[in-house]
Amino acid sequence: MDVAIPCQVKPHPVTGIANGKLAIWLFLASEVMLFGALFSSYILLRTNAETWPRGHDILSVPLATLNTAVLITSSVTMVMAWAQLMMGNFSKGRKYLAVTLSLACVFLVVKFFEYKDKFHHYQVWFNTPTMVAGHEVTTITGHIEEKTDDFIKFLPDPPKGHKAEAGHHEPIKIETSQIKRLSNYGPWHSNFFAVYFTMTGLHGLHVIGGIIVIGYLLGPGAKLWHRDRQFYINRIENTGLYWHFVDLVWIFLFPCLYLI
Amino acid sequence: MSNHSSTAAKDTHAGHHDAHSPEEIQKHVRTYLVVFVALGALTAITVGVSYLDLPPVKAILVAVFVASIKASLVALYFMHLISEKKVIYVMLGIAGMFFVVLMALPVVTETEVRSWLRALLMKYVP
Amino acid sequence: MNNRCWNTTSLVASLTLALLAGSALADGKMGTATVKGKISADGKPTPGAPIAMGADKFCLAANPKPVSPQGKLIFADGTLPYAFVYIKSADGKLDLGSKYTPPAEALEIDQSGCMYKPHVAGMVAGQTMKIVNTDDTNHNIHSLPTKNKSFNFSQPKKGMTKDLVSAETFNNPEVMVHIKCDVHPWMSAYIGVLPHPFFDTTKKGGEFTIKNLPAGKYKLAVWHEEWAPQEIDIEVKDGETVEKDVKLAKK
Amino acid sequence: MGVQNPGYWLPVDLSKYGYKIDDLINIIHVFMLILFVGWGIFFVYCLVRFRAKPGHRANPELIHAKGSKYAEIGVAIFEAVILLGFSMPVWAAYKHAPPDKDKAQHVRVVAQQFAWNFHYPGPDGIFGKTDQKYIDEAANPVGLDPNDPHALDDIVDVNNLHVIRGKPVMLRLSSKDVIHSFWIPVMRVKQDVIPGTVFPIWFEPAENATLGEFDITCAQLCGNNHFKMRGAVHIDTPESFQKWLDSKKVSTQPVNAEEEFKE
Amino acid sequence: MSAGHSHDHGHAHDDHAHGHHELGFIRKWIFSTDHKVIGMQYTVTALVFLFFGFTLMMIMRWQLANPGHVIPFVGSMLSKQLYAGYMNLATEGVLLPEGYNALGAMHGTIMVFLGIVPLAVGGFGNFVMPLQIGAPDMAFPKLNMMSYWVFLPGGLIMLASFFMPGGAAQSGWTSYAPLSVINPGQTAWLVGMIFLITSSLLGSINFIVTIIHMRAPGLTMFRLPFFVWAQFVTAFLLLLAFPPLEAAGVMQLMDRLAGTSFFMPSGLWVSGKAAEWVGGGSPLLWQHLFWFLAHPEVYVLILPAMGIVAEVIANNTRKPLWGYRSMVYAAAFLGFMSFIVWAHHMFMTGMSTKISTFFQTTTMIISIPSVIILTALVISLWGGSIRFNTPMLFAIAFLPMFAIGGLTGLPLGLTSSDIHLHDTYYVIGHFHYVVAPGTIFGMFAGIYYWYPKATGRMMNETLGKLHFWPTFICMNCIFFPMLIQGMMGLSRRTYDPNIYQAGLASLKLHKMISWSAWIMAIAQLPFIFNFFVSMFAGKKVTENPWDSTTLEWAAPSPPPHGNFLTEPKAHRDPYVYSPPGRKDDFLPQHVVLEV
Repeated sequence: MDVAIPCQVKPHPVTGIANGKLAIWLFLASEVMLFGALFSSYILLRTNAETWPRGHDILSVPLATLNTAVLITSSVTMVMAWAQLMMGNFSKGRKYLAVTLSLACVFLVVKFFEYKDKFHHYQVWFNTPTMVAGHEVTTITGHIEEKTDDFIKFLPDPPKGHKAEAGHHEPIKIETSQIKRLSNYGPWHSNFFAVYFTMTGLHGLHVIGGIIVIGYLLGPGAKLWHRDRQFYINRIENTGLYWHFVDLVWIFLFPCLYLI
Repeated sequence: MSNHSSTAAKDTHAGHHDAHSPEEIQKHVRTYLVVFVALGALTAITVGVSYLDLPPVKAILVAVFVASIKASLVALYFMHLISEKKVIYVMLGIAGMFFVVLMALPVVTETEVRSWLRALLMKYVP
Repeated sequence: MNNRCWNTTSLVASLTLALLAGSALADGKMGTATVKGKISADGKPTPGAPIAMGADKFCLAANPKPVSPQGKLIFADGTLPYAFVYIKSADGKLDLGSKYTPPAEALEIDQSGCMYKPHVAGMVAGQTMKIVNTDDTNHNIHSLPTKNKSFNFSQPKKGMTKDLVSAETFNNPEVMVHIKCDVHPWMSAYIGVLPHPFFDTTKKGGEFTIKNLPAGKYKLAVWHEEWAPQEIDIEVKDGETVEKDVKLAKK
Repeated sequence: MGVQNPGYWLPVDLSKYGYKIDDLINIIHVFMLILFVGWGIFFVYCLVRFRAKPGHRANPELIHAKGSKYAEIGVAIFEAVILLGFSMPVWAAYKHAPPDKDKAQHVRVVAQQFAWNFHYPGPDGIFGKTDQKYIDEAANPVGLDPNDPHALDDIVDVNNLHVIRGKPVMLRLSSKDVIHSFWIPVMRVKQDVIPGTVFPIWFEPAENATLGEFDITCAQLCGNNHFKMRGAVHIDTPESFQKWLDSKKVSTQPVNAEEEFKE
Repeated sequence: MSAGHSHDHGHAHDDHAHGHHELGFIRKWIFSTDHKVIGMQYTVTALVFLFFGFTLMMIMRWQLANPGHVIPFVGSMLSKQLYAGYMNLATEGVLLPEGYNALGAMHGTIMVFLGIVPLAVGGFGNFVMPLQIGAPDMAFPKLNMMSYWVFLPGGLIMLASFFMPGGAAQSGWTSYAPLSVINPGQTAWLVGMIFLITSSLLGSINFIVTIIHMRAPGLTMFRLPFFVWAQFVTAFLLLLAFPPLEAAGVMQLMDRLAGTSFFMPSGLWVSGKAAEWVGGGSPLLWQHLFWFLAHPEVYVLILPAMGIVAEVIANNTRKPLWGYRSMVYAAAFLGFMSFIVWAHHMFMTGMSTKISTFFQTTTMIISIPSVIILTALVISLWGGSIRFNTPMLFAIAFLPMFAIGGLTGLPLGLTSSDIHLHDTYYVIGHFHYVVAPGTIFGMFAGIYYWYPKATGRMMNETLGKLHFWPTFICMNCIFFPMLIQGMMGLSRRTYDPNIYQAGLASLKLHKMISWSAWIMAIAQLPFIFNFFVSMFAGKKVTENPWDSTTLEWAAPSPPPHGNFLTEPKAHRDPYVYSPPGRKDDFLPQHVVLEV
């Protein structure tokens, strides 16, 4: 019933590419502007802020490095899938696609654990500098053991650098009157986390988008292979372009948030 | 490490022709594996550098530089930008222009205004 | 953000509260005891400039003589007006154990002469409130509760009234909800929302009287805008009047 | 007296340097009028002359209209002239060359949702320290620190700015909550007040400015009662300014509750 | 049956209709993937939103003309308390200040994002552009359908925000932070905006791919009608300028719901107590990102209207457009410059001289392409044989109105004159002159011009003139006094202007404006009547009622699914009118010359 759309599969005589590829590149151009706006705001907020924590100290770099490796591998398996399909072996291509999909899910799972850890990690600011574990501090970070209206039981993090010593690290009791502010590492904690959650959250949504599309192409979409092989390969290539772009955004996101 | 892979890709590019014949794809696959290794290495480098606690400006420069190399590797080889048609380059060129405007001007405007404002206040506060 | 989720939870809470009150429990226990006394302050309030009524021509005309902030008022003998005195249970809770249905007539808050009248008042949780604007200028009533639903609306013309009923009024006990006017920053009123009717605001000579209190041990709590709050233990028997004077310390 | 009618519909100009802005506005509007009338005449002429008459065929050749190219270049040149000749020098002078700070009257303006708080340094000429802790909307809207000696003689007035004819006024604008915009139409001064920053501006009432009270408007939407945020700038002679200053002295006599308490 | 010779009447197309099996009503009209049906869906929805936005303005005009009086007709309805915590716009029949702000913000949002953009790009772009380039449909029909069905929920969320507890958005259509983060009612606005932006984004991708890939053979880029060029540049503006606002919208949504402080500076004191936000953000960041979109947005509003006006003028002067290429280059240059000009909306936020110099200069430069396009259109009248039918009346009226709109932009583009004129009624007069008698007159011209193509019937001419003249006169009686009020120093967005000296002085003008606005509302009735009745009672027409030359007139009206009966080819420029030595005074692009 559909109207025959020219150069849906056959490349356009002048531009030499099919509709899909031009469309996906235009979509990626708009995505570049979307993430560009976020990066521009990140730079602006960082240059204007008096104090800006180093991502290296607060976020877990090893976990993020694992995520980077996962995403780069999924990018490679995506392009390998395209190569296999171009060479005609459908089953190998589907295997690579499935690996890409599972790697994307692994990325999200790692992300979930990272977020969960942030929401359980608390920071306490004191009204007046108080003695904690031997030295005068105005703020400490750690986990809450127990919380009531008039005091909280707080297990501070081990000092930076060396891991928790052998002796069990005993939680300390802090009166609510002493606490100027108590906040976990959610987006409301400070602008560093606001930027962190917004950018990684939006990137996560794009990963979920990718998972849905790849899932469709593995599942019901695969019938297209038998109907019009080149059309299916084009779709895989365009999805691959989108996926490489999502990986490319993470390649910039990873150093900007975690390392510097 | 990284420049080795780009020279390897150069010769495959020369023999490149539109019809994707199987052995042509085979060469592509080897390129992808080389690029994969390069990306892994670069990631290791950038993480390693971050443990060195360089001064902030230098750390930012190194991180951004390494990230842009990785990004260009992904873009050129995985997204086949190295052998793409002219219309895509035109589209990306337009988007790139406005991307630069978007990245530069709000930051330039704000930092410029803040420093100018500090100087101006001197003329007002007795 | 947390203020917003308070609003939704308090809305649900107030609905269930209203249901509960209506259904099972009998009316609150009333008694015949009364508590009287004087509230005074030791020391002088920090000096403050009179209110800059010139901000709005109408207000300047309505108050020819300078008006000082109501929190700073203190009588010659040291007694304090606008102190809010209320009863708490022996263990310091607002709820005295039995349900009191809010009185029928509304708590009227009038805006006249660019000041809130009454400046300090008490109400039973769930009692309707009537906001009246008798000034010929625009007022904007903005309530800042933490345990109740806030409201923020304007009354641009003279004679406008708005009744806040059922879910809109204050349904959760909260001592001292601050109500301010966004247009005239100095205007402020403090409303004490209690689950029971045993409260009073001190007027001339700093006196207060709380009547028909059931016998028993209570805490007499005093709140004032400028001075530190204080609680003292009291014990009342039926038909008997207890005299208690409280001297508030500096905040 | 100032400049009573500085141009079409422009409000009276009581500022010493307001004429620069008015001149620029008038020049641009004259240019716009000339351009529009000239263009309009050609436009109507074409409509009348080339209306469809029976048997009349349009003539397809496209006239190589030299005139339009010159017109466009003329417009471009004029724009360059008003840009480089008028707008930039006026803006630069206005922003970069404030009057001498020792001879000017200094006032801190703290904007808040729906009121302008004017903070005068008082006789000692030094602003008292302020902190959010001490803010009390009725008695102390700018949060003067009570135990700072300089703050004792400071005067805070809501919605009323008193200036002296001929004496430049230097304002430091800041806001408590949202973006407002400090605008005195008769003084041709307007500046957005951004919370979190302090922005200095200045204006100078003309020597012969008419005395009396004029509008201060909030030009940026700042909430539901944005329209009510009307302030008044009072242009005084030095004597009337001094009389006002004395009347604002902080009242030290004790608060007379008996007569004030009317409940 | 050669579709070549235009006088061959339209009977040919009936016997082709049975070729496609008939779709159910739902697939044919509701979830259709036919660009013409989607175009009509966009047009009708946008017109409904435009009239709704118009009624909001009429209520505001009552408050400005006689502040504090009971609003007739709708006063009691607006004062009804729907549920506890509902923010009603009026009490006791009198409009409240928060009601005035809500109406103002929603008037701006609905007219721009729900009215003109969907009408200009969604309606005309979708319906006319594929026909004009000889394509059977858009490149991605399903994506096209999806863009409408993402736009509609966005619009409905915007309407529903009036009934939500916080009420509608109350911080202007620009929604400046920190006010928009503190004020209630902005969350629904932001969610609605994200829907609208995604819809425009998907639409623009579809447009660009269709124009580049699906032009008829022989239709090179410089043989495209100017309307298609306008849509092409507009699509790029939508594609590249909208995403930054989506990012800013996400950030403001996070500020409102998750307590982040992207736009909240530290040390905020709100409603008598220190605000909960941590601070460190910059309110100007929102303005930068918003205006980075909003200035290309205003060119998205004007370019399609210029395209329609160019089509109608070329057709009704029976003469090719003067300087077609210069107009195309000017439109492209306009599209590019619109990205580096945005901060002239922010001169008063405290800019250093260096930055304001840059933006003043770019603002002056951007006025030149608009002058070029306008002059080219005026000179096209020279030597023509002008037919004064309704579309031509609207197109001709567009020229002086857009001239006034453009000229009044000059004093606002220079910082020094902007000091007095910023955020006054002068600004409202300026942009309304460009948008109301400018873009909306272009839209009316387009509706009257392409109505026969869409429905196969002509709209009534006398009703058209009855609609044009009062609207044209009222438009000027509304917006010229606003320029005067602006010069007098009357600040915009004021609920009760009589508090200010400038307000009292201009009260007579407010009354005149209000009366003109209400009369103009009545003047729209002939159009509404004409629009709906002509579908059945209008004069039946063949493919080319206006004797036009562009490709869309080669398709039968209304065009069937797949548009053209035979694959159209373009043999010449788009506007070959009054060719010497031929009987007809027009030579359509698709006609093969028997030489």
